[in-house]
Amino acid sequence: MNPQTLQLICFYAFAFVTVIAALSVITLKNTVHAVLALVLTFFSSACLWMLLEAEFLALALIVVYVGAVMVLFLFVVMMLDIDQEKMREGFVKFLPVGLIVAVVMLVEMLGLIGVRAMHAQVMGANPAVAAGMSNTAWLGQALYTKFLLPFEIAALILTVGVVAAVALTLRERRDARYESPSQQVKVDPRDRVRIVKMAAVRPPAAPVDDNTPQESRP
Amino acid sequence: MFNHLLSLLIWLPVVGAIPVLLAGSTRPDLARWLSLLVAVLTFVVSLFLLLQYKPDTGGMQLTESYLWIASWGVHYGLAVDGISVALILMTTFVGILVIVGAWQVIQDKPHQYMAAMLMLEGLLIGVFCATDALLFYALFEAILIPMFILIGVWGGPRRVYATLKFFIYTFFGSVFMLIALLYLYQKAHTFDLATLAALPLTMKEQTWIFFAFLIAFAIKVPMVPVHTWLPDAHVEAPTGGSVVLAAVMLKVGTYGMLRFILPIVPDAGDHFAWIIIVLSLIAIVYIGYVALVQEDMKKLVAYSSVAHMGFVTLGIFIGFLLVRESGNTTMAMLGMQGAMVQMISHGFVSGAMFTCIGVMYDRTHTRLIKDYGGVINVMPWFGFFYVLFAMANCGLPGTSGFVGEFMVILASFAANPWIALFAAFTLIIGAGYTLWLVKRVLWGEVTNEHVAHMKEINGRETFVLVAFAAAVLAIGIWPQPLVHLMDSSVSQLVQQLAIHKI
Amino acid sequence: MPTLNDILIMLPEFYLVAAACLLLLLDAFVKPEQRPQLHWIAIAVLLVGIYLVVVGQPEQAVTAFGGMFVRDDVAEILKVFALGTTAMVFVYARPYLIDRKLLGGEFYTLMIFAVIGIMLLVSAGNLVTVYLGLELLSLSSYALVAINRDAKLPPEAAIKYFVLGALASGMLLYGMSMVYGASGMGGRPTLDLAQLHHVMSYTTAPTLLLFGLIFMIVGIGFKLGAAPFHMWIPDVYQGAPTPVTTFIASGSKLAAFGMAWRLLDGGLGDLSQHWQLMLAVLAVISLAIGNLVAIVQTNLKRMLAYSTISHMGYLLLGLSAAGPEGYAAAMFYAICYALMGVAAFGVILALSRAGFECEEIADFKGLNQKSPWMAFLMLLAMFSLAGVPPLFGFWAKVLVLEAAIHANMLWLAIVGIVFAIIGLYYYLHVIKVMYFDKPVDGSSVSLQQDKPLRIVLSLNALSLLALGLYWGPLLGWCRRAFGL
Amino acid sequence: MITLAHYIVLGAVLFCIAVAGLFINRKNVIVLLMSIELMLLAVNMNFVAFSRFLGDVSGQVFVFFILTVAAAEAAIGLAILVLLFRNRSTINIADIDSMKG
Amino acid sequence: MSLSTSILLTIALAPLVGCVLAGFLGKFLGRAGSHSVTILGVAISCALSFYVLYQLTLGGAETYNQNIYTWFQIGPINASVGFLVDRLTAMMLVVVSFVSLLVHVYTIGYMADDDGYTRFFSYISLFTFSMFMLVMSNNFMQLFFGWEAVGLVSYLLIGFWYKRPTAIFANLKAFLVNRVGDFGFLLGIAAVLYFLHTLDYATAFGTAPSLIGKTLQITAGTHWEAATVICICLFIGAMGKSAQVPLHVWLPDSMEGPTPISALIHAATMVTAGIFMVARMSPLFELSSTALSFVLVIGATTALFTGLIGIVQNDIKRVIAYSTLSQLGYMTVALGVSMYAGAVFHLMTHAFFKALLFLGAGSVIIAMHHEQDMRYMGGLRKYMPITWLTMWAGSLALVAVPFTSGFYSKDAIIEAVGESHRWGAHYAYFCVMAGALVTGLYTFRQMYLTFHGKERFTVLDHHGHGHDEHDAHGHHEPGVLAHAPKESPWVVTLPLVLLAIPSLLVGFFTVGPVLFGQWFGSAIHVDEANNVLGELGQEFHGSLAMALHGFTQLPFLLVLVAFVTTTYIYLFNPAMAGRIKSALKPLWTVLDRKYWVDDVYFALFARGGVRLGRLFWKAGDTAVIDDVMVNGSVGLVHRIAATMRRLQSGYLYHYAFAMILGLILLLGGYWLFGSGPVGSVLAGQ
Repeated sequence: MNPQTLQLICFYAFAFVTVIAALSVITLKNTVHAVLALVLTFFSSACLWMLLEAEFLALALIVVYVGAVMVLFLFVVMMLDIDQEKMREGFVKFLPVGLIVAVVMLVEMLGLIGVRAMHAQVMGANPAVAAGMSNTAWLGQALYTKFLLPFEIAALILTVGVVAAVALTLRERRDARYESPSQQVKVDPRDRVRIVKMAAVRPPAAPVDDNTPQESRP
Repeated sequence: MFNHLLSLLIWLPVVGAIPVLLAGSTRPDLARWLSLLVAVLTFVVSLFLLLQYKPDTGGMQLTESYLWIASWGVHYGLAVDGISVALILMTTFVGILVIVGAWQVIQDKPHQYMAAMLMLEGLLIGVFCATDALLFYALFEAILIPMFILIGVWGGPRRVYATLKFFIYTFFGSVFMLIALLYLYQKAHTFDLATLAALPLTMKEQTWIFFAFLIAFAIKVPMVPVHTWLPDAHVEAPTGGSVVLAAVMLKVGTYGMLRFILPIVPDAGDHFAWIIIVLSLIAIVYIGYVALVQEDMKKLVAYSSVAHMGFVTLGIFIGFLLVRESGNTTMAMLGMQGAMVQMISHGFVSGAMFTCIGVMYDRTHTRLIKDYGGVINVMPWFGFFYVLFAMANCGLPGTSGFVGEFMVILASFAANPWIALFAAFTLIIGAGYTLWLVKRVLWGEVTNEHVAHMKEINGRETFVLVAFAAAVLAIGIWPQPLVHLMDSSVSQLVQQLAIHKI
Repeated sequence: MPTLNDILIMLPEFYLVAAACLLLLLDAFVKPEQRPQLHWIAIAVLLVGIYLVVVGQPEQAVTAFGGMFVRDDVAEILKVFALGTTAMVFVYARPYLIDRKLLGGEFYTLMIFAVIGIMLLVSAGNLVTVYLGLELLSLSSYALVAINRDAKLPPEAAIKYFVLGALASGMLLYGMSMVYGASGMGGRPTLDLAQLHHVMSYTTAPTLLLFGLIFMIVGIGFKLGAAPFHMWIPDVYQGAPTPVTTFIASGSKLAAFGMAWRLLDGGLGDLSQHWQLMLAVLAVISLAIGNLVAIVQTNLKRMLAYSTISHMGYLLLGLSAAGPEGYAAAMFYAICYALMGVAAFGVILALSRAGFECEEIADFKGLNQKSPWMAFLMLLAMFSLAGVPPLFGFWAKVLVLEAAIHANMLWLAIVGIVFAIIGLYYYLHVIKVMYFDKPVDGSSVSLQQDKPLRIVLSLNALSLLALGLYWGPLLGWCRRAFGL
Repeated sequence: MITLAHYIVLGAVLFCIAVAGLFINRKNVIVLLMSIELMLLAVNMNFVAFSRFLGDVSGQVFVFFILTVAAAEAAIGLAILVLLFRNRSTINIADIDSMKG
Repeated sequence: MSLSTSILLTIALAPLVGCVLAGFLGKFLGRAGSHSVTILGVAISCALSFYVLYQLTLGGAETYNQNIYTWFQIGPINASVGFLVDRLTAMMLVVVSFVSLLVHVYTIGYMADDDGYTRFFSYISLFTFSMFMLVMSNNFMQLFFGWEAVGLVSYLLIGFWYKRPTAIFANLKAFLVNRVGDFGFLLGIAAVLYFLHTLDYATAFGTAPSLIGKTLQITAGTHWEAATVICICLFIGAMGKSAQVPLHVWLPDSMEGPTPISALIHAATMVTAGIFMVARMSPLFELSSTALSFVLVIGATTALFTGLIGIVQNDIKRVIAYSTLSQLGYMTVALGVSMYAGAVFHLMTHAFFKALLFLGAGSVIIAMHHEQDMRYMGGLRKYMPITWLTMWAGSLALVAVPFTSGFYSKDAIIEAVGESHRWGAHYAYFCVMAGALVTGLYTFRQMYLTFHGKERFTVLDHHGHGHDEHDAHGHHEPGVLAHAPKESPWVVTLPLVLLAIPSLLVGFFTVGPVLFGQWFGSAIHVDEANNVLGELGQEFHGSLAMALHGFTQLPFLLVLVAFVTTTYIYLFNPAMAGRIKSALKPLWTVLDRKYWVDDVYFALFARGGVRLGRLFWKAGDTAVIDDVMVNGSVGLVHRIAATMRRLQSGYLYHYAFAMILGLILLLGGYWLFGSGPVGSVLAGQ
């Protein structure tokens, strides 16, 4: 068999799996199953990238996405006790709308992308090989030279991710009591006693523990 | 000092408002005296302006021009001609009177009131001497802010509706003018009015720009059918607000017509002059009838203001008919001059009328005509002034109200007898609504407990009314000084009418 | 390879990164009592940042890291104002944060990270840098919105912001991939904005390019908050803690303008005739939705959110003029809006206290009786937002309108001005409430006695008046940045 | 023979599936997030394909960054989600409408 | 020699000074001070007026025509305040100042108990000043000034008793009806300025012949002679001021004012301003026979038909008021036949005898404690002989019994109308002739009802009932008096006597020169073709002969008929009046309702105006402009906004949809219009 034909068959096979898996992601009832379908999508996509000789990214996709992100997803899904049935209300009702929108988009996109011109674009020689190195080295070289700055920024973004995730989810123990002399000194009688005339349109008061000065954040 | 006389005039009240504002919250009397001082000083400076201005020379004088925004070529350009001088004098004069008039009447936050008045005064003076279109526009819009506050804070029960209507209505009109100005800027790369006046424009352009300008100024004047903000604003405004609104602010609209429509789009102005003439005549007749049936005194006077401003617009625009169709420059000048005198006169007369109504309102807290009757029994001196101003309002010779209307009617006959016929109808309907008001308010037996307890005007009120009366009579008996002051400027305007730009 | 020069060019950014990390460390190690001092340090950090930006500014535009980073006058101006408004946000936020026990390192660090994102975004010379700068800003913002964890609204606002933001980035990236692909058809594929500028001239796949452009416009529109990509704005403005809202309304908008300009003019300038009209359409929709829906709002923050949408419409008016005049006007507008937004939210911050957000319009009833000065500052902000002369906002509007007329889009200018009239109504409503209404008895509008807040806020609001009276230099600066 | 069109069309299809996912999954935030991940996959597909077919490394580098950022993004997104769940005891979008109008 | 400016200024300003002093300082001056100062002012004017008249008639002074100051000057158009004093003016000055002086004096008695005493003096002095400005004017502007100023004072004086609803109704009516006239007048002035390019009399009259051939296109295709337009417009002004049909309705109502001003303003002077004005404008009127015919017909109608109403009136002042209307009609008729001198002559004689009648009536009213209804009078002759006698003198002059002043002026008019060939002269001749009969009827009826016959009042002479309460109110029972009527004090009777003399005699001495002797000289211009007076003059052989001739003429016979009829009815057979009334019920109703003119006007203009105003206000301003346009668009915006806010549903997926829809629309839109014509237009390319 012509290796090109084999490639094509492989492409179609993986593409089929990818699309089916992607469709499953959005249609499966159970969120856990949907996450697993997404994992499948990523796997088959990684295979498609292999076909393109983008080995590093294919692996990274599996390692980073499947290994880290999807696990995180699964973790969250399982941690949060979600009522699956309620989540799917209106699914059938909105299926036609979703289909129509998706089809319209697809038609518009395909109409504008200019598929014909791309058919002419066949795969040339592997540029990494042409440069005399592996795909990973090829990528790495670009990453540490030309894309050094973005690389550093990416690091910064990861830092932000960490800081943000910590800031948002780290819970101090509410049941522990601390005393803060500075807070006690700063007590304003107006904070303690507030004469409130209940007007009809007052906004709901914020949670009480926000205002009590005895408690303090560590 | 004389090099920056105009700047001084503008900034003195505006900056003077700051100490008033600072003085006031705890020492209201200090605020009052300070604001009076500022107002009087401004008036004195405006008298210097009168001395400095040379009416025989004509043209724009006392020019100040500084590059304001270099990258846009916007100038801080000020200059005055006779018309501006007259309007500025009127503004500063009325400025004193509203401050005196509000002395005891405004008890709630008087410092803010006085400061707003002074700001308003300064901005109005600025409008009357700006020679840069963008500066004019900015000031033209900025006067809305203090007025908005004045009506909204110290106004009557429906003040919110009235002041929002006033603000949005007038703002609505002026934005189109802004578009037109920006368009002109594209062509001329400057906002200098003199340059814009010399800018050649096609008829199509002129038409669009004309209507943009017209909407802006017609709302400000106000002309029928965009006048309905005025009665509401007047009814709800505090007395001082009404006085300034009627006396000075409305003039901004007609002044704008002189400075923008006539020089910049003369051909469109000529072509569409009939629209304005017809609207002016509708203002005179239709509004006269509407005024007749008003139940609220202020509303009545407000409507009569609309009718009287109709004479101003009429006087200006018959000029086109006269100059371009019959070449009758003399009559055009008469009409234009009449419009100018009417502007000044209406300032005093309507200001005085509103003051009178304010005097009554302060005593009884009602403005409904039916709540009055026989006021003259308890307030004879007040009655004297009221009748005097009423007579001026219906254009009795010897009062200022007559002069402008007389000139405009005479001139409009030359344009077309029918115009004169409808314009002269004001003699009847104007007298009708004014004197019917007088009849129901002043004359008759005292039938109302409130009226019976009304006290005669005090010294402060007398001062204000005497000042107004002096102005009204002075112009009525001897208008020539005023006419002379504006003469060369008017003839220049009339010459501009004849210029074809296409 | 990067040289010292590259680092010097990026000195302000590097400095800020270092400072942010330092703050993070300090936060972890200082005693709780000393935490409030971080506030002043953070402000000092930003002010030094401004100093570095201005001082190191080269005469000509320079690039660093192989074109990844551009340091030109546009970036300088945007950075100065982004840093400046953020510093103002810090000043205004202090009492608010203290009242709600949010004063801590996370807030400042995340804010500074967001500012770094802004700085990278407005200096980006490459699609990758654009994307990463954007994400740095966005991710920090998502976290900041949710930072008041225990309140009811912030998590909701954050999730909405996050999902929509992620969607928008997805679309932006999709567009970028198309543009990248198009640049490779008929030439060497590139992500560099300067090279992309001329792609139109040689690409064999122009429709692909345009296709990418449309997706990128969605991303830009989202960041600006232009309708119909505006839906996050009201909810986020309302739900986020007010200091964060203030930041989103000020610095973030400057960044959005910078990004739009970098991508549209820098990257796809040759396509201007195509995106011009799209932006105009977005502008019209934004003006309509922003101004109309703002009228019926009762929550001031939400009202200001819709007002933002409309202001972005005006900004797009300038951008869609697609010329240096228009860009200068749009940047002027962005700066103006940032200052106005900071002032307006600053007043809300000045009036809010523990347990009282002071964000309902009704909370401002009779403010003139209680605090005339605050009412006056708010009045300046409102009139400026409404575009009433002689305040700053008016001139900004004039400039964008002029730009639209200059670009032969008179109709757009007329639409803009018509909606300005409608918009007037809700700003006046706020003034009406403050000045004309009687205060509600017992309502807890009481002033923050925080001196720095009062001083800076006063200067901020008065600057709207001062700049309204003399805006020439600022305009000149903006115009010079675009080579005028 | 595989052409660029294959990959780009696949990308477009994935993108549209993502969009459809947004439309039909109106309740579950997690599925929405996954739809967005699909969208990013479509983008990545495009970049990788362009990079390979046009012989340029930067596309693949971009994908690398997208993957990195997506990880950080997922972390923050899920953190917010957890926060929301703690706050409201639900992640049903239909229940999250305190702010509207 | 010429007249001195300072004298003329003094004439004009002396009353003004009096007015200001009495008006503003009345409190300090007190009553005596106020009336002294005003009387002094008018007396000075009066004396100087006589001096001026003397100078112009016998002293050989030339016509004075000078501007005092420039009122305004715009290009070549000049409006000045200035004086033109010729014999016409001088005569008016004398009449005005003389009557005014007497009225001032009379007022001391008449208003003795009124609260507004000083105010009243201030007003009448102001009136005198205004009237002087009117008659001395040398240009149209100032004429109009005086014209309106007298209207103002008339307004103030009719409403002098401002508590009376009828008074304040009447003054408003008077002012408005006058304004209708002024409306025309102002248009006339505008036309003068338009055609003659000046407001100055001398220049205008000098260039008046240039009007010939000029036309004005009123509507497409209709061209009006310029002179006709000018003159009719001006005459409309005269119709208002001189109360000609159909603008006569205000004059009877003006009797609500105090009687002295009825005498001064609404009989002797102000109402004759219209006549004076037309006489002054004779050079213009002579150019248009159309206009003169118009004048003639209007005047004749007024003369007859208003007189008829007088017959059925019961109010003593109203009878005289209708008589005034009728006499004004006579004057207008005279104008209509180009007999300006005759009109002015009648104006003068009428001023004397009508003032006399009014003042006499006032005297009666004082005596009757402000009862004005003649049905409650009768037999007053014996209580107030001076009043009775002088009233008879006035009445004889009114009905034009030969040798009285009224005879000379009126008879000449009747004759002249007979001679005239102007279109409408026949009708006018009939009217003035019938008018003579009518005059007799109402005059004698009035005299008999008032002074003769049975006393129809009752005197309640109980003490302790203050006199004051009856003053100026008339609230008491009709015909019931607190005290018996008695003759008025000397300040009242003296003016009566002083007026009776000229009423009887002045005609005899002046008819020759004034009517036939070209006494007015250039002040009045009559075209040769129209000169009826010249034709009459040829038959004039002195006053004596004219009077003797008069006894044989039809007018006198008609007066006799009237005398006999009324004498019979009112002295010998009082019941007959009632019988005649019921016999002629329809006619009586017509007259009693004054031809329904008032009712029609009220319904049409007053109520109609208010209705129209309300319609405009409610339908136009409120409904269409405010509700639909202004608030409607605001409401629309609100509704749209309220609808649009629902798009912001709060649901995340809707937000996402919006973004995707936006994307789809941009894609689709680009696909459809991207580079098509729509796009390029919008993008300004």
